[in-house]
Amino acid sequence: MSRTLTYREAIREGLDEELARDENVVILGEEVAQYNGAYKVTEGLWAKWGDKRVVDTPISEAGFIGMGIGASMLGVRPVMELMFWSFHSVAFDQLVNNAACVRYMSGGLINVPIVMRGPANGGNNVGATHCHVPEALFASFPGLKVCAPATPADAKGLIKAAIRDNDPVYIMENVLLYGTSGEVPDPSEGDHVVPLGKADLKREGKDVSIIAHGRSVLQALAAAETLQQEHGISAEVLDLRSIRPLDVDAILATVRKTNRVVLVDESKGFGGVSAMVSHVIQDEAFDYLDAPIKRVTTLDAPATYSPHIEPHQLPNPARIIERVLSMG
Amino acid sequence: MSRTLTYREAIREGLDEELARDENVVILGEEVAQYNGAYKVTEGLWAKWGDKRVVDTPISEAGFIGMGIGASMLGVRPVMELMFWSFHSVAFDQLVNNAACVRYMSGGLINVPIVMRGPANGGNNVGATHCHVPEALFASFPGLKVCAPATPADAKGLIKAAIRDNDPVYIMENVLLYGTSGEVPDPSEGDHVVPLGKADLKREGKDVSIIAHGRSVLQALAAAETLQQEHGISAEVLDLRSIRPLDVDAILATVRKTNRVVLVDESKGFGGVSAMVSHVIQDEAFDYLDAPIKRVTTLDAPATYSPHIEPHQLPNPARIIERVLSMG
Amino acid sequence: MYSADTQQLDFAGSPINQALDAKQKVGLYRKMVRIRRFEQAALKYYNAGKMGGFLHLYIGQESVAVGTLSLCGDHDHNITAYRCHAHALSVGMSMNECMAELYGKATGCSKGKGGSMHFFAPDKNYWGGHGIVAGQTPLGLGLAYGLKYKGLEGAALCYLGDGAVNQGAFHESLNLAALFELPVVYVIENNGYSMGTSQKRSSSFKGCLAQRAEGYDMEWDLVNGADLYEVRAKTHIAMERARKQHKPTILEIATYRYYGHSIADANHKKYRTPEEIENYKQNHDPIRLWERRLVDEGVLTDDLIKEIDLEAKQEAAASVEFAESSPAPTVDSIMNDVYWETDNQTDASKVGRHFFTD
Amino acid sequence: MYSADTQQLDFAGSPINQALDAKQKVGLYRKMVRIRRFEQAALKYYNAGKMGGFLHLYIGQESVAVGTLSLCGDHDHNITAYRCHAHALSVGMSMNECMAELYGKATGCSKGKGGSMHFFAPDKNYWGGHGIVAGQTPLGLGLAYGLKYKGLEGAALCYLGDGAVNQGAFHESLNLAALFELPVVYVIENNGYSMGTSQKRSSSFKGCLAQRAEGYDMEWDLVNGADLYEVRAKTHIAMERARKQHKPTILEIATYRYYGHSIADANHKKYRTPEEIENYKQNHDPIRLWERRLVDEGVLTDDLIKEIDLEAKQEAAASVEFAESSPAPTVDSIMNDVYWETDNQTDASKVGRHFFTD
Ligand SMILES: Cc1ncc(C[n+]2csc(CCOP(=O)(O)OP(=O)(O)O)c2C)c(N)n1
Ligand SMILES: Cc1ncc(C[n+]2csc(CCOP(=O)(O)OP(=O)(O)O)c2C)c(N)n1
Ligand SMILES: [Mg+2]
Ligand SMILES: [Mg+2]
Repeated sequence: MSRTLTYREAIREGLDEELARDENVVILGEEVAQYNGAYKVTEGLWAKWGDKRVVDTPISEAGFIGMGIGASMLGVRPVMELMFWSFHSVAFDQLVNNAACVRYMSGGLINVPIVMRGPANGGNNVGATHCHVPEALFASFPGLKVCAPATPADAKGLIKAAIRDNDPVYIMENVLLYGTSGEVPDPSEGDHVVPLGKADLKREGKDVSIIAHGRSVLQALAAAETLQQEHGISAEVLDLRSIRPLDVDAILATVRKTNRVVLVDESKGFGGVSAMVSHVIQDEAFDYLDAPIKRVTTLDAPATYSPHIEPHQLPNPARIIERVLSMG
Repeated sequence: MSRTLTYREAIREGLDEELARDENVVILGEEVAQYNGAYKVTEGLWAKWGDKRVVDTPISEAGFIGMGIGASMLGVRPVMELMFWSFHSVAFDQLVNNAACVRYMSGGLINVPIVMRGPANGGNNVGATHCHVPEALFASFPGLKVCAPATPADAKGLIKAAIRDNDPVYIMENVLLYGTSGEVPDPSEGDHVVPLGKADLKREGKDVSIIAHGRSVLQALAAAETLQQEHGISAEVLDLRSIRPLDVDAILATVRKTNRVVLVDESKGFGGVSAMVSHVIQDEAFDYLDAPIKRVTTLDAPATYSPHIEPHQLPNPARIIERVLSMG
Repeated sequence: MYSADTQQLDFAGSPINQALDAKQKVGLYRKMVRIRRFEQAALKYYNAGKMGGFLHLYIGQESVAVGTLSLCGDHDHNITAYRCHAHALSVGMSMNECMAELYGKATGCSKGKGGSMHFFAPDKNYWGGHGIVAGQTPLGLGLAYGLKYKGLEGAALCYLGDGAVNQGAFHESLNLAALFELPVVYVIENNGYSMGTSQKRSSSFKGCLAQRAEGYDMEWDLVNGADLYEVRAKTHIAMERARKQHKPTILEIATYRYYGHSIADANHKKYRTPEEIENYKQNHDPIRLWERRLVDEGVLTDDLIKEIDLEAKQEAAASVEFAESSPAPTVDSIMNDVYWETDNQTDASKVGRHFFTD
Repeated sequence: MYSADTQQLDFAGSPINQALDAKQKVGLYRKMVRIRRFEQAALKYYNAGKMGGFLHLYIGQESVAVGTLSLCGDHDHNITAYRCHAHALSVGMSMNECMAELYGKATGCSKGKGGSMHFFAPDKNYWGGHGIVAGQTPLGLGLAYGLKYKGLEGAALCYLGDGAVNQGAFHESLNLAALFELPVVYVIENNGYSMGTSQKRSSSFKGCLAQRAEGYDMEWDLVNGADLYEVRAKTHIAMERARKQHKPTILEIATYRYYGHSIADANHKKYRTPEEIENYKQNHDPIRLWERRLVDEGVLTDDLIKEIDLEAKQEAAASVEFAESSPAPTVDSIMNDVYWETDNQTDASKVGRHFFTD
C-alpha cells in the first residue's frame, strides 16, 4: 500500500518519524519552528515536538552549523536546514573543515552525525547568489556524503538513511520539487529507508543512457518520453540519487547496455557531478562507448533572474533531446 | 638576458613592478607588511612602499576580502594574500558571491579587479584543514579566473597579468615551490607578462601526454625524465598554468599527437581540474584516444599530517610512472 | 529598540534641517510617496504573476532611505541588502528601469539579470542590492576604504537589517572599520523582525543593537525612523564624522515594514499582531508624519499632496507600461556580463576558453 | 589588557582555592613543569628535523591551561585552537601519545594524522586541537548545547587567542551563547600577539577584548594569568555560572608566550623587544610565581622542586624515545578514519563507492 505525498510532505514525514525514533534528533535552522519553515517543509513539527526538538536559530549559519557539529560530537543528532543551500557560502569552514575533517584529524576518535538539508537549485528566479548547486563541490571533500533526491519516496527514504548515518550527510532538495507528488510507501509496511549510494533506474531503455540527479531526473524522463514518442529512440534514465557514495556499478551497467551517454547536471559546465561521472565512465567503460559522453549543463554564467529566460539557462527537455539527437 | 630567481622572489618582483606601475595597486593581508609575509613573499615591500600600499589586516578574511572587493568597485586594485588558500573557507561568500557575481547581477555595470593569492598545496605536513587545493572549486564559478604557476617565470608573469586583468583572478601558489629557482627574463627586456589562458609545453614527447598544473608539473617532468631514461617512453608534459580560462587548444593538440593521456592533479579524486580536463578531452578528441584517460590524484582522504607518509598521499613521480606504465 | 516613550526631541532645528528650503522638503515628501506608489504597483503586478522570485517591500520604512540618502554628495556612496527599491529611487534611478528589472526585462537596470534584490546604479554611487544577509557589509567597508585611499572626503552608507547583525561578516567589518578608521556609516534598519523572527528571538543585546559598537570603541546612535528630521539630523552627524574624521558609526533606525518579509511571506499576520501593525500605520507612518509636519509648517497644501500622489501613481503606472512593453532579454544575453574582459573583447579575452557550457 | 599596575588581589582565599590540599597544589605545579619540559623536548627534536609542519609552543602560558582545566569534572568539556599541547597534558593525556603525534607516528594520539595542531582525547572530554583560527568557537558552543540538551550539569571551556576574536564565527557564537543560554565559557588566552601583530594592531576595543561581551548582554572578566589562584578563582565563577545558570561568560586571561608564534617564526624578536620578553620571564613566569607561592606556603621544598623537574625531564625524554622507536603509519592507513561507517564496515558502507582515488 502506498499513498501519494508531495516531496515536501515526504521529507516532513521522514523527519517526524526520526524525531519519534531517536530522542537525540533535533531540527535546527532559520524559521524552521514557529514559522514552519521558509518552504514549509517542517510545518507542524514545532507544534508537535516543542521547543527542545525543533529550534529556530538567528541568521548565523557558521555559528549554528558549527554548534550542531559540536553537539553531534556529544551524541546529539542535529538535522539542520539551510533555507537555501546557497547559504553554505557563509558557513563553508564549518561544513568542509569541522564536519569533514575532525574524524580524520583525530585518527578516528570522533564522528559527526549531522544532516544538512535544504533546497539547492536554479529555476525560481532568485538570482545568482541564491542558485548554487553545490553537490559536486561537497562531494569532492572526503568525509562528506551527498545526495539529491528527485522523488517524494526517495526524499523520505534518503533523509531517514541520512539521519541514521554516523557521518555527515548533505541533502540537496529543490524548491521546484517541493510541490510535486508521488507514491510513498505506507509507514505500516515498515521503515522506508533508501540507502545512500544506490542509484535507481527510473526508466529502462536501450539506445542511450541519460544519467541525472535531482530535478534533472524529471527533465530527463520528460525528454525520454518525447524521444520515444517522436523519434523512436529508447532512452534509459538512471537517477543517481546519491552523489557520494556513488553507485558506479549502476552507472557502468547502463553504459555497457546502451553504449551512449548523456549526463544531465544542473551544475555549471566547469566541473560538476557530470564531469566526474564522465571521467569514471571513460575510465572504466572505455571500450563500451560508441560516442563521446555528452552533457547538458546549466549555461555557464551566474544564474540570471529573468523568468523569461531562466528556464533556458537550465537543463530542460528540449536541450536534452537536442543533445541526444545530435549524437547521431 | 635572464636571471635566476626563486619562485618567491619572482612573485615579489612582479608585485613590486605593479606597485610601481599603478598607484591603485595595494597589497593587503595578514602579516604581509611589517612581518614581511608568513612565507616572505612580500618581504621588503612594506619598507619600500609604506603603510598605504602594503597593509596588514587582522585575522578577518571575510571582512578584509570583502573590503577589497568593495574598494575595487571604486577603482582600487587590491592584491590580497591568503596566508594559506585553505582559509578561503572563512571568506567563501565574499569569494564566490560578491567577487564572482556582482558584475553579472548588475548587468555589467560593475567589475571587480581584485587578485587573491597565496599557497594552495599539500606536502608540508600542516594537516587536513590547511591543505585544500581549491583551483577546480573556484574555476567552477563563472566570473572567476584561476591560475596555478609552476615556475618562477610563470609566477611572475601570471601575477602581473592578473593584476592588470579587470576581473577577479585567484592565483594558487605553493609553499613547496617558494624556494625553487628558475630563469626569469630581465626587466630590462620589457614587461614579462604571461597571459591568462595559455598553457605551456614544458617538455615535448610523442608517446604519452602528461597534463598537469602547479607543483604537479615538476613531478610530471621528473617522471617524464625517468620514463625516457629507464623505459624509453617519450612523455610530453603540458603545463596548464591557467585553469580558467583554460587552454583547450593546447590540450587537444597534445592529445592528438600522443593519443594517450595521464592527468596529474593534486586534487582529491572526486572532481578536480583533472575530471574536467578528462571530460573535455573525451568529448573533443574522442577518436584520438587509444586508451582511457588516466589520472594521478591525491589519495582520497583529508590530508594526513605524518611527514612519513604525506609524500605518498600526493601525486609523485613514482605514482605517475606507474600509471603511465600500466597503460601498456 | 526605540520605544514609544523615549522622550521626543524636535530635530527640525538642527542645522542640516534648517538648511532645507520648502522645495527640498516637498522633494523629500515626493520621494517617499513615489517609493510607496512604485511598490504598490509592483505588488499588484507581482500578484498578477508578472514577476518571479522574491519581492521585499519597503513600505513603512521610506523615511530611512529617503532621509539618509538625501544627505549624500558626490563623494558619498551607498550599498544595501535585498530590500533595495527605496534606495534605488532615492538616489535618482527611474521607476522605468526599476519596474522593468522586476519584470525581468532587457530594459531593467540590471538587464533582467538581478531582479528585485539586485538594483544597481554605480553612476549614482549606488552599489546595490545584495541578497546574502550581511554579505554587503564588508563591501560597504570597501567603499569607505576606496574613498580614503583616493583621498576623497566622503562617507559610505551601508544598510543592513536587525537580523543581519548576527552574521560574522558584519562583526569583522566593524572591527576593521574602527581599526582602520574608515568613513563608513552602518545603518541598521531595525524593523523589529527578520522574516518571522522578532528581534528578541534573534539577538542578545543590552540596550540596543547599535550599542555593540562600543565593543569596538565605535560611535553609535539610536534614531526614531518615523521622524525624517531626526533621521537626517543624526545621520548627518555620523556622515560628518566619517567625512571629516574618518570615523565609523553604527546608527540603529527604528522602523517598520507593513507587509510580510517578502510577498511570499503569507505568515506575517501570525508572528505580528494586527494591533501592532495598525498602531504603526496610525501613529508612526513616516509619510503621514512628514506630511502633517509640512502642512503644519505651511509648506504642503492639500492640493499639492493630491497632485504629488497623482503624479506618483501615474509615474508608477507608466513604469508598468514601460516594463510590460519592453523586450525580454534574449537567451544569448545570458552569456554577457560575466567577465569584463570578454564583454570588452580585449586581447586577454581571446586567450583560452572562458566558458564551459556543454 | 591586564596591566601591571592593576591592583593585585589575593585569590588564595577564594573557596575553590582554599579547598586545595598540599598534594593538589603540588600536582598543579607538576603539571606546569611537565608541560614546559615536554615542549622543550619537542622544540629540541623539531629543530633536529624529527617533525614536520608547525610547532606552536605554549611555554609561558602554562597557568592558563592548568588552572582552568584543573576545575573540570566529569561533565565539563573543553576545546581549543592549534596551541594545544598544554590542554592535552592538563586533561591527562600521556606525553608518549603526544610526542608520537608530533613525530607523525602510528602510536600518536591521532595516529599521526593530526600533528601538533590536532591533539584529541574525547575520553577525557578534550575535543582538540583546531587549526582554523576561531573555527573551534562554534564547536565549543555545540559542546555546551549538547550538555544542556542532555540535561547534564557541566560547562564547556572554549579557548581562543587574542587574534581570533576578530573572526566572524566567534561573534556568531557569542550571540548564540547568550541567546540560547548555553553553558560555555570562552577563554581568550591573550598573549598580546597574533603572529607578528600586536593586539593594538589587530583589534579595536574599549577597555579590553572581553568587554565585547557586553554587546551580547553577557558576563565577562579579566584575569591575571600569571597567578594560578586568580585563574582558578575567576574561572570557577564562570564555570559555576554556566553549570548552574546556563549562562555564558568571556574570560580574558593575560598571558605571554616566550617563543615565536610557531617555531618557524624567526621574526619574533623583531616585533617584540627583548626587554618585554625578559620582563615577563623575570616577573610574570607562572611556574616560578606558583613555585615561590608554594614555597612560601611551605608546601614545596627545594628538593621536591628538583625531583619534579627531574621526573618531568625524564618523562619527556622517555616520550621522545617512545616516539622515535614507534612505527610510522602505513600508507594504507591514509584511507582509514575518513568515514565512521566504512571504518566500522557497516552495511551502509557497502553500498556505492565511497572513495575516488584514481
Ligand atoms: C546568509 C543568508 N541567510 C539567510 C538568508 C535568508 N533571508 C533573507 S532575508 C532574511 C531576514 C533578514 O532580516 P533583517 O536583517 O532584519 O532584514 P529585513 O528583511 O527585516 O529588512 C533571511 C533569513 C539569506 N538571504 N542569506
Ligand atoms: C582562518 C585562519 N586565518 C589565518 C590563520 C593563520 N594563523 C594561525 S594562528 C594565527 C595567529 C592567531 O593569533 P591568536 O589568536 O592571538 O592566538 P595565539 O597564536 O597567540 O595563541 C594566524 C594568523 C589560520 N590558521 N586560520
Ligand atoms: Mg528586519
Ligand atoms: Mg595571541
